[in-house]
Amino acid sequence: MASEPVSIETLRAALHLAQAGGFCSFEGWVRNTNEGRPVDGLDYEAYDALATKEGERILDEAMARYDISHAVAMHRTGSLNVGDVAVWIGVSAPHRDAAFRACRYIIDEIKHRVPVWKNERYLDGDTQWVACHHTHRPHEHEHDHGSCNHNH
Amino acid sequence: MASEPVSIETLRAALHLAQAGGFCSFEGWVRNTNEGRPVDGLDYEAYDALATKEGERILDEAMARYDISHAVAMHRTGSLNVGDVAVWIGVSAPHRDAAFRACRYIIDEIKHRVPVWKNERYLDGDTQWVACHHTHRPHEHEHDHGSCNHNH
Amino acid sequence: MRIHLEYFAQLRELAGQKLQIVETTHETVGPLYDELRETYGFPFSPERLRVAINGDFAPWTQPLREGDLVVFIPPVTGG
Amino acid sequence: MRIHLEYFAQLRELAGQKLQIVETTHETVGPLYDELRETYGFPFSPERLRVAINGDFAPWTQPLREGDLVVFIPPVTGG
Repeated sequence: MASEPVSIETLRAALHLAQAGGFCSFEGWVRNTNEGRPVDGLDYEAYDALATKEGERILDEAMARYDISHAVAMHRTGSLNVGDVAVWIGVSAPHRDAAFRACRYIIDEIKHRVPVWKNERYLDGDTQWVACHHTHRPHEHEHDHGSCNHNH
Repeated sequence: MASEPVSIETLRAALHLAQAGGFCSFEGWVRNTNEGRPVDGLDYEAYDALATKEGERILDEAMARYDISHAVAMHRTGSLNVGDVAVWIGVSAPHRDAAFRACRYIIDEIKHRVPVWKNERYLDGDTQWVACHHTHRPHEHEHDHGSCNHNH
Repeated sequence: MRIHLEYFAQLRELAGQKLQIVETTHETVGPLYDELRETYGFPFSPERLRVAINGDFAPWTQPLREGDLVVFIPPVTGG
Repeated sequence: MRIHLEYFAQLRELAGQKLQIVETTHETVGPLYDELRETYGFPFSPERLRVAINGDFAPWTQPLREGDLVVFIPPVTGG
């Protein structure tokens, strides 16, 4: 959990191991619209201690499930603008298949389990806590944490 | 096709669009071993004109197949050392699923279709043209280009 | 017993405070949440929440103890 | 007719040259490759190669024309 921007080079450095032949990364960027409403930016609030603990558990699970060399994740808190990096995941592995799968696993689990909340600022001045992710999980690790019922 | 290292920041910049909420990248790094032999580095030779053309076709296919904002690919030629970036793929998209799938599609197609050849330098002084990728393709876009029979 | 509460996001705004100490006789967090929900108008039914006690996720049936730090966790929206 | 050849990777090393001009009467690249394979000891059967004519992939059955640039493409190993 980071309350200020973190350099991607710094995050990548820990993954750059000599036995790693593939590196997959995912970045979540603040988009300029959500459900058709123009977005000015957003504020992330986190339960820092538990978010860090749950994030580490997810990384440990990824290391156990996939043949990877190392995995790193960073999630921002605080005020972000359109284009800012909200979340960064990086995975290095001997082979690319494991790197892709583990990276996808980590971002999916973060979005469903880590206690972070997004308050969107709209261009019209309104703000709103995002009610729920509108994602389905069509993946091999599909399971429902029961934390999010789609109510709209 | 790049005969010298390219800054990842430069490659990323073109993908950083305001409607893009997800960014997936893949990097191929030179590993320190291959099939158990310690590797010192490798030399990539390419049929540049056709590699560029085929690479552009692959990016066009990815744009047509997936709901993505933009895709960029870079492949090195020349002499690389362990840890160097041999190939870089970046895809930005409104949502992460398309970014992951398109990125995976592009690297898989590059490895099977783009005329680039890898000559490995081993620590014992020997060199060898890598005979064939030892990859299977367990993906939704599975198809065989017939260019590679596993002969060992 | 005295229970410490920490609120986040929408619950923090509706409760109008970040930290709160309540005196309660409830033995588990379930009825405690129902009472707070009534007081502050929290929109979430308990099925949509997770609960953390003393810094880690806990079942709703975990017995409350003097001095516990309880956090009700609304649907997460990180990433 | 005169055909231009460009070699890459292992084929370049075995042919001992990067560019070559050959005079041939073969009408397609198939028999031309068989002849070159015999000459230089190329290890690849034609099924393992692709062929490019004048800068793009082409079928093995494409008729050869005076001045064509032909490249035999060994199994690729990029990435």
